Amino acid sequence: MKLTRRDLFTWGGGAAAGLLLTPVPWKLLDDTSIWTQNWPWIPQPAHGPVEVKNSFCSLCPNGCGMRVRMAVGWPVGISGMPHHPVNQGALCPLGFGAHQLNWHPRRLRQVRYHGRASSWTEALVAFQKACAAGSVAIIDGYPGRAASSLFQSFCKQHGSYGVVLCTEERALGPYETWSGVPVTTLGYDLENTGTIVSFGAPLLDGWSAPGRFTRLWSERAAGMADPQLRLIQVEPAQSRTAACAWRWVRIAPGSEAALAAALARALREEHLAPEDTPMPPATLAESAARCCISIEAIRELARTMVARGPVLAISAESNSAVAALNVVLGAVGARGGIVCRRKRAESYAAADSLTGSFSAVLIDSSVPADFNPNIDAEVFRFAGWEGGPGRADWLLPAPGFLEELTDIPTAPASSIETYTIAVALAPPPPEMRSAAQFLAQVDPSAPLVEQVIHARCGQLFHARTGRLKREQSTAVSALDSPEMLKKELCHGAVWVDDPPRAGGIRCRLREWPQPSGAAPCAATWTTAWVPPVLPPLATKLYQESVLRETPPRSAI
Amino acid sequence: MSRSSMTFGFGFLTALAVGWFAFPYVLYVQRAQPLEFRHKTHADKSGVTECKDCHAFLEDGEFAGIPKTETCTACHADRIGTSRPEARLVDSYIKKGQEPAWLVYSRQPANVWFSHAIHTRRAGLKCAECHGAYGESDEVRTYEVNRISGYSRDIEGQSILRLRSAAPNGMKMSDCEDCHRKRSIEVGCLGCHQ
Amino acid sequence: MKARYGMVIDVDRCTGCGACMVACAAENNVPPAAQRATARTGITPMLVHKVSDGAEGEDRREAFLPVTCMQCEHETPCVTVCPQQAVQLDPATGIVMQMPQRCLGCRYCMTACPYHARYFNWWDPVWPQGMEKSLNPGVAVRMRGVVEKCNLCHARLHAAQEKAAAAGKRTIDQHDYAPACVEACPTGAITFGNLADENDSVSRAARSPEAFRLLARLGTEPKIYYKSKRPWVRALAEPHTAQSRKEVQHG
Amino acid sequence: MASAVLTDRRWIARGAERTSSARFALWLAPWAALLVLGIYAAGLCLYYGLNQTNMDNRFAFGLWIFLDLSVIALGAGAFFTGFLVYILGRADLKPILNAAVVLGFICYSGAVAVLMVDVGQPLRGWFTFWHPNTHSMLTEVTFCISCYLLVLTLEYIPVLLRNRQLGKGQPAAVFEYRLHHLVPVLAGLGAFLSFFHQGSLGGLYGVLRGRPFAFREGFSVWPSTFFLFVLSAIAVGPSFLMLVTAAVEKLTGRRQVPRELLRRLGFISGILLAVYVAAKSIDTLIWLNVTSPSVGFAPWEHYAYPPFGSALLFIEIVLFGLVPAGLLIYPRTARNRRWLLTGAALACCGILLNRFVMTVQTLALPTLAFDEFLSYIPSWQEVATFGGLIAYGVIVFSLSYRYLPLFGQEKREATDVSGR
Repeated sequence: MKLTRRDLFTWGGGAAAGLLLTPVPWKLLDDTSIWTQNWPWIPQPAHGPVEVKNSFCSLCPNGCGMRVRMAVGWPVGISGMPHHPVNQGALCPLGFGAHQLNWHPRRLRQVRYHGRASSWTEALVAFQKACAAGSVAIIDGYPGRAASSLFQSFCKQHGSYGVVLCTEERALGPYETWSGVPVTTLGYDLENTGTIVSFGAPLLDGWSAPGRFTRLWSERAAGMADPQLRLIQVEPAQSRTAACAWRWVRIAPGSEAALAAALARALREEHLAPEDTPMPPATLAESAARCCISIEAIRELARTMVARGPVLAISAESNSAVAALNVVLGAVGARGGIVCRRKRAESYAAADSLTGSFSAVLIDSSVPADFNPNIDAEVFRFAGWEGGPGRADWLLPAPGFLEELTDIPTAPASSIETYTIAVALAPPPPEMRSAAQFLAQVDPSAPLVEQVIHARCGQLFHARTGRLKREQSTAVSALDSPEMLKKELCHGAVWVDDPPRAGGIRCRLREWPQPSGAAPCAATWTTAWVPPVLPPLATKLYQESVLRETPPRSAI
Repeated sequence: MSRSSMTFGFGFLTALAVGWFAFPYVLYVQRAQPLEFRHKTHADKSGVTECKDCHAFLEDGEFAGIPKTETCTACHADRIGTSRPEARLVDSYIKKGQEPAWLVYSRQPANVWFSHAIHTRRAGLKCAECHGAYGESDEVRTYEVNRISGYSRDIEGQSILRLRSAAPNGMKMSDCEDCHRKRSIEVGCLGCHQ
Repeated sequence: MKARYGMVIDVDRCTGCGACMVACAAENNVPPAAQRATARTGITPMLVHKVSDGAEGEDRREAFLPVTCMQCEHETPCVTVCPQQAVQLDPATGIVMQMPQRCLGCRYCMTACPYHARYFNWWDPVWPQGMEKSLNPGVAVRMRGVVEKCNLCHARLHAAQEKAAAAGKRTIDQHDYAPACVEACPTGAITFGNLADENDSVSRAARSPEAFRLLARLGTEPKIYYKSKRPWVRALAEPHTAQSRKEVQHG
Repeated sequence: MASAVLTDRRWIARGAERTSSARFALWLAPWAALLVLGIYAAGLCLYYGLNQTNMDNRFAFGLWIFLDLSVIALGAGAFFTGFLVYILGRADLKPILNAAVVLGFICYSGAVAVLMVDVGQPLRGWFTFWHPNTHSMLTEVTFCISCYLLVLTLEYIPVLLRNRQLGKGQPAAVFEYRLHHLVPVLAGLGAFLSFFHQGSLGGLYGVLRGRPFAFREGFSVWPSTFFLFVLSAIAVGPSFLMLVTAAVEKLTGRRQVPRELLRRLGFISGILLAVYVAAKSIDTLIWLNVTSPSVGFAPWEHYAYPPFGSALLFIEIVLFGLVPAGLLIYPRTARNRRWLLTGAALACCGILLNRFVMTVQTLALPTLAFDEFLSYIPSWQEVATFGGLIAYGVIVFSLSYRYLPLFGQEKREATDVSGR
């Protein structure tokens, strides 16, 4: 018998009917939908035990304390360290995504010479040749670390050492010029201030260690009609800080110095400032015109700011007029003003003031990516990530976030001395080397970072001052060995010096200073940010929402 | 019995045969475990009686799962006997300090959150109630994985009809639900999912 | 004993830094934006809005308003509309639970939510090579084509429950459970707690005269409260008139 | 293929005059092209995901949902005609019944196909049946539409079996005969199911308490939009049927149904439309004065954003409601074919506008005080996908018209000759 098409149809019909009574269709239905729940191309988190470790952020010189959640040996989450004396558990938005930076596509993974792939040996040879040919300059963006001291001792033989200070410290520059006290020893005694007049400083937007002022503000000022801590923001546009400030004074762009002078004059005319303080040359009318606000407004502002003391003026960038205003206000060296920390740090040469002829410039990875040395020499730049605008002949891959052991000196502009240690939590990729390790190869006699840190712990222990701050704080004198001190510091404890005495810094001004210093830059959250890239999750802030404008330096 | 109805019936039967007997073989792939581990032998030789002696909890209540090789090293620092698996264990894992890539029969997908602590300590379940008396068995079962969903066959249950026999009889969501319903325990989706 | 978890967000303390948004994304394995993603196709379970009183010039006032899932308690819009129970209101915790693995991706819940607190995965999640190591093991990654939203960091609740069980306790220690945004906020503007507990600081704050809820008149009983001393901020609770709303936009 | 086209005569019912195969193929070609494009676009959306569309988190529903709602509403002619013929015994409408069934089948199958592309995870579609949320209007929609699609298929089969080739042989005849007796039952069932999903489609929006523009009070679980959608659908269904028939007559140049039949359809449509407009106006008044203000949304709020001005409301109710109702009912205009068809067309526009407003304006309007008013333009993939649906419709209808007895008069001739 021959099969007809109709037979085929009937057979198919029977098969279809039968199939419905088997697991096939139902199991397939179920399994395909389960497949959509576990698509092989969707990454899944690793299985494994989770632990929390204390560490410190090394992405900018503020060294905020962090608690890092680790799963299967990798950082998977970051939160603030509540007991940290400076940032008090607060972090900037970037800190929370920083643990993903090490996998950023822009991560620098091998030595680059003028853009093409090279090797450490070649870089080493080139650098040694440079050392032999002449003197080298080493530029550091985070002075005071063990690594920094290694740089300095290297420079003693081979050249000169310069630092790139962060804006907060640069803003303290005039006081150093007038008093001789290095900026790295100066700090703002915010905790005891009654009124802060900020000349465009982004106090609530990533200024200094983010936690320090925001915590203070939220406890003493936020939303209060008559706050304990009065924040007066002087700014052309309504920045975040201006929006949150107790008062926002709107002035013409670039007229900060003029307003400072006007305020000083108003204070003198209203007899709110001592007679021996200098009188600015410009009349109130002139300044008022310059700032586009009325004379009455200036007088009124002067009266309000002294109404609740101590009063302190803060500028975004170095601004001699604002500094002079502080002198007039008597805020320099006074409680709640500009104070000098106990341990007097040395003063460093600013990187861009380095002169003379150099055969090579070595730039540490702590230097902001947009820094350009104004020295005509071969540039060896250490960096964790590519894409910085800064000039470089050699790009040398440095360890990334939480990948190297480093010590954390006092945060810029902090009123108290602190010291602690950040241990490496994640293994760096094999190719990575820090500047210190590189120099150790050039000059094998130099000590290692570990040894310097060990020595520093020894000194701290024998100085017997200050306390170790953890959940509860213990006096250093109560510890019984430097090793114990070191161990504590490595596990998240922070050494805190006794609070500074008032005084310690004097500024006398014969006459009102010539306007100096850069115009205040629009400093925001990324000013102190060192890497040329941002944590990928920062897209939440400027791409997936309109909360932030795209930061200029980012390369996502 | 007309011709057409015969052809129909023939098609019907073919489908049944294929669906019930051939299909499971096509659906599941068999994989071998990296090592030959005998629970019973270990229990007898080492005198271990409790599951938790080897499958321990971390202090935060997290379940540690399969012991790491250092646990084995206690006895197997050097070869015991001359069997080939023994040799493999010592040479390629213990000496190298590597972990065998065990295929976990009861591994749930990433979207499931299961706390052994809650089920054993609070609810007082015995391990065998879900995992079966595997601790007393003296052989390594072959690991079967579903080609499409990627689930271990232990999750879906050995019987394709999902008829309940002795444990392990499946660890699918419906199995969890049945048990919870029996004990009248109310948890929402995210009580067990993450 | 049943809990009703909720938040009180002090708008006066919010500086709009965005730490909560990043911390939330990191905690919940939300991927970084796809190339073509925008403010309208991104995934921000916690989203800070910039709002203003509509005035211009020096007397213009601005504030920042973090918006997340409001965990509506009554006639929860998204729960009632979901055709296949991918969303439910957990009676034990009061958390509105979204189940991406059950979700069909019909997006009906998104049209139902007046707060726009639900987000669709328009793209498959992609992390740069190797970054999957940095994913939080407590949260499953979502695939494209499903809706997600704030689950009040449910992974943290799980951890707290497991810790309690290991210690032989039946209920969790409240200190063990707080969402990532609460922990992250540098000014402590977001407080989290159990509204069912009369003496809990959050339920006390929620009863204060300065507290308000967004679109409360819709009758969905949201469990996220806001508070502010500024009347114009409290006025944001109600829908504006078209006129002032335009000002708010163009400010 | 060519040979098939050449020999397609033997598929056409005896005595039925059809254009030459070549011309027919020529007619199909562009539609086929559009269909292919549509399938390609849909493929993109399924393969790469919905990022191919211009929908976003605020515009979670877009072009597809709007047009699906419209298509399903227009397809209501199928169940309603069936209902009139078999339940209310309006035998005079019988000649157009087959056409109605095919039309309904096209609209529903097409809409369901597009919905499958619209959801993010089509493979999980069956979850709705396995874990249904009985409170959700969408569950009701899903159940009813899929069941009704089944019913339509069953109603379509006997029509198919009327074909000269498919209908050959005794078992088929028996099968067809049996089904034929089922049809009244199916019609009743269809009417029941359709009533509920047409309604729950309206319910979809009426229950959106979070969207004061759409939210409506109602009777027990059903908001007023539930009933308005049913009413508008059955009002416009016959009009659409009428338009399609007229189009076929224009294209083929031959009368398909008795003249007065169209007018009767028009009359039914007109009466229902009038009722709908009345109900809609009352509902709107209640909503504007009670429902919306009670949750803090001032009535004018909803129309403060051009192009969504109150003009839309006027157009929807008067221009696309009262006017066509008048044209369809008033004997003098109804007798004039041009006016009759204009009325039908306006009615169809009315339902399109209504579905558009419910879908798009609802989502565009701000809810929070600091929301923005948003707009959205569909991507070419969205448009093309829907173009594919239209093409699919035209193709299936053309084929059905060519090979099956769609319209009464012919059917009689054809069957007489083929000895049934």
